[in-house]
Amino acid sequence: MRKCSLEKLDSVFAEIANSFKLYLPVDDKDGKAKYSEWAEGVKWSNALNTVRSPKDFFFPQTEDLMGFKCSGKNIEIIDTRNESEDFVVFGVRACDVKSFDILDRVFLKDPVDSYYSNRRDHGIIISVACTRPAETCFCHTFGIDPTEPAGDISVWKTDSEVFWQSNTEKGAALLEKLQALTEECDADAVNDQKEKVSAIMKKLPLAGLTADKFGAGKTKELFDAPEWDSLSEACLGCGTCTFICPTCQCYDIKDFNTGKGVVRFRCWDSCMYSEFTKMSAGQPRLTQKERFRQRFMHKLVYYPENNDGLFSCVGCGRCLAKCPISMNIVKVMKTIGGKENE
Amino acid sequence: MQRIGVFVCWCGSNIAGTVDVQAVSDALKNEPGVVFSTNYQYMCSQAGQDIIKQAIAEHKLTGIVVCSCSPRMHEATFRKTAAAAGLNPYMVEIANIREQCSWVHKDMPIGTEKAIILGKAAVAKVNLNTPLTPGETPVTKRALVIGGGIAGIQTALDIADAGFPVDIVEKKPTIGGKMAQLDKTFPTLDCAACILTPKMVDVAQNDKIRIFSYSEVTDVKGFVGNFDVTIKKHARYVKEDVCTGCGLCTEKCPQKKVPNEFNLGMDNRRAIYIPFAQAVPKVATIDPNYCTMLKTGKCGVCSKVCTAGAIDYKQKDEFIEEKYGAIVVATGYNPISMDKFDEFAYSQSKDVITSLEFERLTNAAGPTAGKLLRPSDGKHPHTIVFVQCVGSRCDSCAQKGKEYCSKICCMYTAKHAMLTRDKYPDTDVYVFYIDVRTPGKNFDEFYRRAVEEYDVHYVKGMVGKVTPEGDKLKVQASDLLTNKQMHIDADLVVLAAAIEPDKSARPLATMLTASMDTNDFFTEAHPKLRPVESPTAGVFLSGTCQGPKDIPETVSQAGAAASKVIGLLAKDKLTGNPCVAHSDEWMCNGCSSCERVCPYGAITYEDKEFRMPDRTTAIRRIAVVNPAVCQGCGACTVACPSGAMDLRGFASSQIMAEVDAICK
Amino acid sequence: MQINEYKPLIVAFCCNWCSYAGADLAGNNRLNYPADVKIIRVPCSCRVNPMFVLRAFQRGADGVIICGCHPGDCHYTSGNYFTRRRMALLFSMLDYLGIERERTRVEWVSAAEGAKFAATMNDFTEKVAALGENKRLEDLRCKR
Amino acid sequence: MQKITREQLIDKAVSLLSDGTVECVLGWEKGQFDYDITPAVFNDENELRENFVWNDFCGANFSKYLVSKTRKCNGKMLVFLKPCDTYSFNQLLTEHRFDREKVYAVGIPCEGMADIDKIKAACGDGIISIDASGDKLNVHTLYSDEPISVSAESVFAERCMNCKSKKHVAYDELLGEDGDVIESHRFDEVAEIEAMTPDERFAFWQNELSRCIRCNACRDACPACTCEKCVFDNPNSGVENKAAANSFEEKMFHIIRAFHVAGRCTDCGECSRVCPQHIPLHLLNRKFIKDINSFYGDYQAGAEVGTRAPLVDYTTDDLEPGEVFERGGDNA
Repeated sequence: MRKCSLEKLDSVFAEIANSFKLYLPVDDKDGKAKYSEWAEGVKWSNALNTVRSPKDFFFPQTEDLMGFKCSGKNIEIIDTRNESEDFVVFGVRACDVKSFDILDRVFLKDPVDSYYSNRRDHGIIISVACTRPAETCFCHTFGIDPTEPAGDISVWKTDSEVFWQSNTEKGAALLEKLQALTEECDADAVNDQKEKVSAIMKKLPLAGLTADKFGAGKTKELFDAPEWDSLSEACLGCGTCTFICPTCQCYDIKDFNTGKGVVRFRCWDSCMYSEFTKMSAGQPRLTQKERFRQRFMHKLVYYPENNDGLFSCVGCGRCLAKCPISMNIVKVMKTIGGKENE
Repeated sequence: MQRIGVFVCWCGSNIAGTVDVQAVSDALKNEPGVVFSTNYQYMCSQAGQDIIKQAIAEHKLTGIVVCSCSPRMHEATFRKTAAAAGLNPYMVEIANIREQCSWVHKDMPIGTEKAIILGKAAVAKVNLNTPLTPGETPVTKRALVIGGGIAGIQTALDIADAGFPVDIVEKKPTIGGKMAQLDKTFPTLDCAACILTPKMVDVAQNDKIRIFSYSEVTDVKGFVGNFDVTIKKHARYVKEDVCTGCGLCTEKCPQKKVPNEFNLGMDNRRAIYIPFAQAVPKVATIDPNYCTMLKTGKCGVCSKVCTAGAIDYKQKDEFIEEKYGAIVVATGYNPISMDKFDEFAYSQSKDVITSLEFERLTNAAGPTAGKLLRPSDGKHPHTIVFVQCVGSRCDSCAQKGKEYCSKICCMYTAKHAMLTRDKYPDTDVYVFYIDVRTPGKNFDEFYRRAVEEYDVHYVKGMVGKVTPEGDKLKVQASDLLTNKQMHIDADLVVLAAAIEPDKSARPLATMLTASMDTNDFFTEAHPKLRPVESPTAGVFLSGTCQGPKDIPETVSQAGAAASKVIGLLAKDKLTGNPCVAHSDEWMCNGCSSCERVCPYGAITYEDKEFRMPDRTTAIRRIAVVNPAVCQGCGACTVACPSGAMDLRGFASSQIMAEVDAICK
Repeated sequence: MQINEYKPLIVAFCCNWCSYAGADLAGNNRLNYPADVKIIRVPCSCRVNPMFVLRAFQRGADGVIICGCHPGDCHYTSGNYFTRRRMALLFSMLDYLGIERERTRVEWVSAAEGAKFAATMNDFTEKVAALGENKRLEDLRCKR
Repeated sequence: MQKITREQLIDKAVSLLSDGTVECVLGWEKGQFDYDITPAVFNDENELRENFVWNDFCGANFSKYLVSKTRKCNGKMLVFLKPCDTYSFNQLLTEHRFDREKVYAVGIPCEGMADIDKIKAACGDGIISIDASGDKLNVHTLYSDEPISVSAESVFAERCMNCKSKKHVAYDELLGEDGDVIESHRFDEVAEIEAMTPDERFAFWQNELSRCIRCNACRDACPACTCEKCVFDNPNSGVENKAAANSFEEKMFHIIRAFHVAGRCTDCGECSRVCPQHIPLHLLNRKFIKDINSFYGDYQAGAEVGTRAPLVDYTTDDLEPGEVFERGGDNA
């Protein structure tokens, strides 16, 4: 483990930015954190987390897949792919780091999504341990420890110092570059903070939330649960939850006719939308209840079924804060999962 | 995917002179959907149309783009061509590469480039065209003629002659209009009453014709073949079917001081009156503004003297609703007000009169029994000055008068001058003119007789000022040919006032949704090829409501309008315009936005049961367009928030495809 | 591309009854106006959906002009009155978003005003050309 | 703090349920915390007593739910309407979007609703509970031993800071006292933007709209957006898209959406409330409202049922599109 003083952090950023594009959470004019590129004078946000998740770095909201150039009646296919540049994402919380594992299992599984893997290969994740979890946090439900974030490099920030721990070769190589600005230290230095935060975690309102009732093999049991009706009753069918979610990975592929050719692009899609997975025979899920159920069954049952029991929720709490009608996965888990979850 | 044929017209050198037609047809060959592309000298010619027909058959074309003149010119032609070859006529689109390209761009490469783009837009549109079939509606076999002047009379007689019932609505108590007020008619000098009144009698006696006199149209709904018209019959306080027209009441009525509008206020009539001896219907009318009985409840003389018992002081306005298949507008004209022409002293001297007043002065049935006497003192005038173009051909900047030529003034002034000289050879007659316009059969000969045989002094120039002085009118004028100022002491000055459409025309146009020009003359569907039809289907134009005309022109136009009406009424069914709005019931919210912008009331709502996407059943309010009423403006398509409303022939997708093609 | 070679792309929506006929009259009278103007015929100016205006800008138009009958002379009685309100509000909104005012216009051109049509197009094209390319409402995918 | 109490509302609902006036109740359901309140349909007294809630976080406008919910309900549905909600209610009735006969509307006074994000900004994360007393909110958090007290007004939602009316324009029954239409300063912000240069305006909106993630929350929460099929979901509309590919599409979505509700928007503020990206969407709608007021005379959508919206109306002497700039300010 290495450390540097908090004052030196900007110099570290500058050093990283010398070799890579560096992104980190920055407050906008309304005080909301979002990932922005670092430049001289840009300040790292104090917010617990960004409004949007960092999944954009690897799985952007829209991305061109290929192009077709039309002249007369001839069509020429254009490969629009470029090799990504190396980049560093700093300040990723433990929950969001975990979300990359979940996305990887979808996009890196055969057949590999070359667009995603290209970015993933070139991205270096520097995570940051949480110090002040919010009431909406429930990462522990999915076995995530916010004091031990994964990533290529893990960072702990105290009032005066910043501690750096590399977890991967990529991380080690980057940390190597920061030799001059950091000094070696004992890994125990952050234990105090870890203990403190662990204690807070136990006091969180959602501390007792478990996913025990969910997971692989629960489809039959949960699919026809009567509670889906009332849970989905007020759902507006907007895509807020899916678009701010770090693990939602559904997309649609569409063609855009530019007049001179066609751009084939993909964009995020939301299972909450009425047009989601619409086929020539129509939509498979006709009601908002079915669409609503799909989202939570996917996160809590179908995904684990296909991925060794891993849930595709990381408990970041974004949907708890942002749903226009305050319906969210926690309410679903508590309602479907029974009273003992409260 | 369509199989589109592109046909580029040279229009002789009109297009080919500035557009490389070969390059255009070559370029469009590569557009999506195009399977055939060619060019030819005159696409609209029989040979050109044959090329199209042949290509349709040979290449199994499903759509056609003709790059030619404006669709306003030949769209109908090419649609017929397509139909003749078995293609739906609405699969034809025109790229206007003449008016909008070759005629306005002089540079060949630029013109060619633009022509290709316009062609691409048309191809893009045709790709989205769908065959359209016009709907059919029945025709009510009855016509309405609004206005009972010579135009209306002639139209009504001709329609009735073909066997169709006709109603005439006339706002005055009698039909006859302006012509009934005239003395003689140019250039033959036969008496207006002698030729008009027999026609009026014919109207009265024709059992196919009903006359609603003293009436006006207050509401028009519906559409061609199916108009619903409300006619307001003003209370005349005389039972029309009882009055014998004996005229006793009009002699006994104690209220004698009512200005007689028939004589333009130059004498008086009674409060109960028959406008003139040959009035049709010959029925008395009580003027409620002057009748003592109606105003105070005391009098009742007319009722006492009427042996037929026709007087009914309690009569109310009556509203009649009738269905018509066609409507003819024959609302006529009026001389303009002389208020803005004070330089001629019209308001200051009784001896400055308008030409129509002059007609009454010389008319045997007029206020002076046909003797030409000055209105001020009843003396015979010895020097008469006629001023032409008063209010006609005015500079638009002058803010008074009309820009147009009133057309009839030159001839009637010549007539007045000639008749005056003929009857009273001792009078000096001067005519001041800007130009003398005499295009018409025997017109110029007539004018020359006035000058040559009757020694009328024609002076090219305008009268600057008329000043009443003693019993003379000092006329100050300039003679442009000699470039001299003239001063004439006149006894009478006659102003050839410009004519303008009747004031009732504008509100009527709104009711009929018929368009008007800025002078309030009704617009014809085509200035040359459809001069008696209004752009609004089923509405026809007769007489001076469409523009200044003399009597023979009016009568011929009246006949033409009648023949158009007969052509319409002879049909049992009408095929409509298929380019109408339609609403997708699945997308419709039933919000009423479309209904609120529809000028034709074509949209109604119904509640319909739907099997909703979420498997529930719901009753939803949805808009329904009546395709026979819809005229296809498209206002509703934009008002509709959900995009449920679209317009056939001009669908949103088609217009956007054109935009895309133009911008690519 | 040199600046003096810059040719704006103008989309003109013309109502069938007045303005399209006005454009025809301009043609009949051989009144020149820039070839940059491309006309789309609509039955009435009230057929023009604000969406079409945005679409034109998206696809690369530098200016959009809507021509209709003079208020009061609409072939369909009232269509252009609705156009007038819709476009007044739309243009005001585009202005509010910082889009140049000169890129949009509504002009009433009667069937008799061929000269006005040509003059309007000359003037509009000139004003749009002075602004240069439409950058603020462009869709880069559709760039020429 | 709200003047009317949760218990009063529950009692009213229970009495209307028990006398058969209504079949069900559209109300607010409590969540995990004090602020995450969900609209819900309550069918009996037990559900109401257990889960119904009424506090400073009951912002959701129920009017829109009536379109879909009344289709499913056979009898009458009780709906609680705050003053601003009643305008949406009327506007939907004007557009025939639900059957008035199927609704029993109870007007309830509103003292203004709190914006949880403002509270979080003031008090920090880790909010465990919030209780109201008088015009204060006491916020208990994980990270401070003492509750933090903030004035309710300081954390009002934007629309409540600029509340336009405390008067109910529609109801079958009113609980508590009715208020008045308020002279608000809601157009001040619009005027500020109008006063910017075009470059500044462009930059302002570019920055705001670039944050849009096209979650459609603004549309889906909007009581004026009740189309059976939204043009943005309709592949045949020509503007359908699921995500903005570039700044044009970001703008297009918001321009068209604002235009579609122009003259129909009651300025209820739901769009801005629900935007996860804090885009001040109300400033687009208010621009149209401000323009309509100044061009065509004051018009408040939803003030009455059956009025003609300004965009489906006209006068022969309306101002010309070219004249809007002469009126709107001098920043060319």
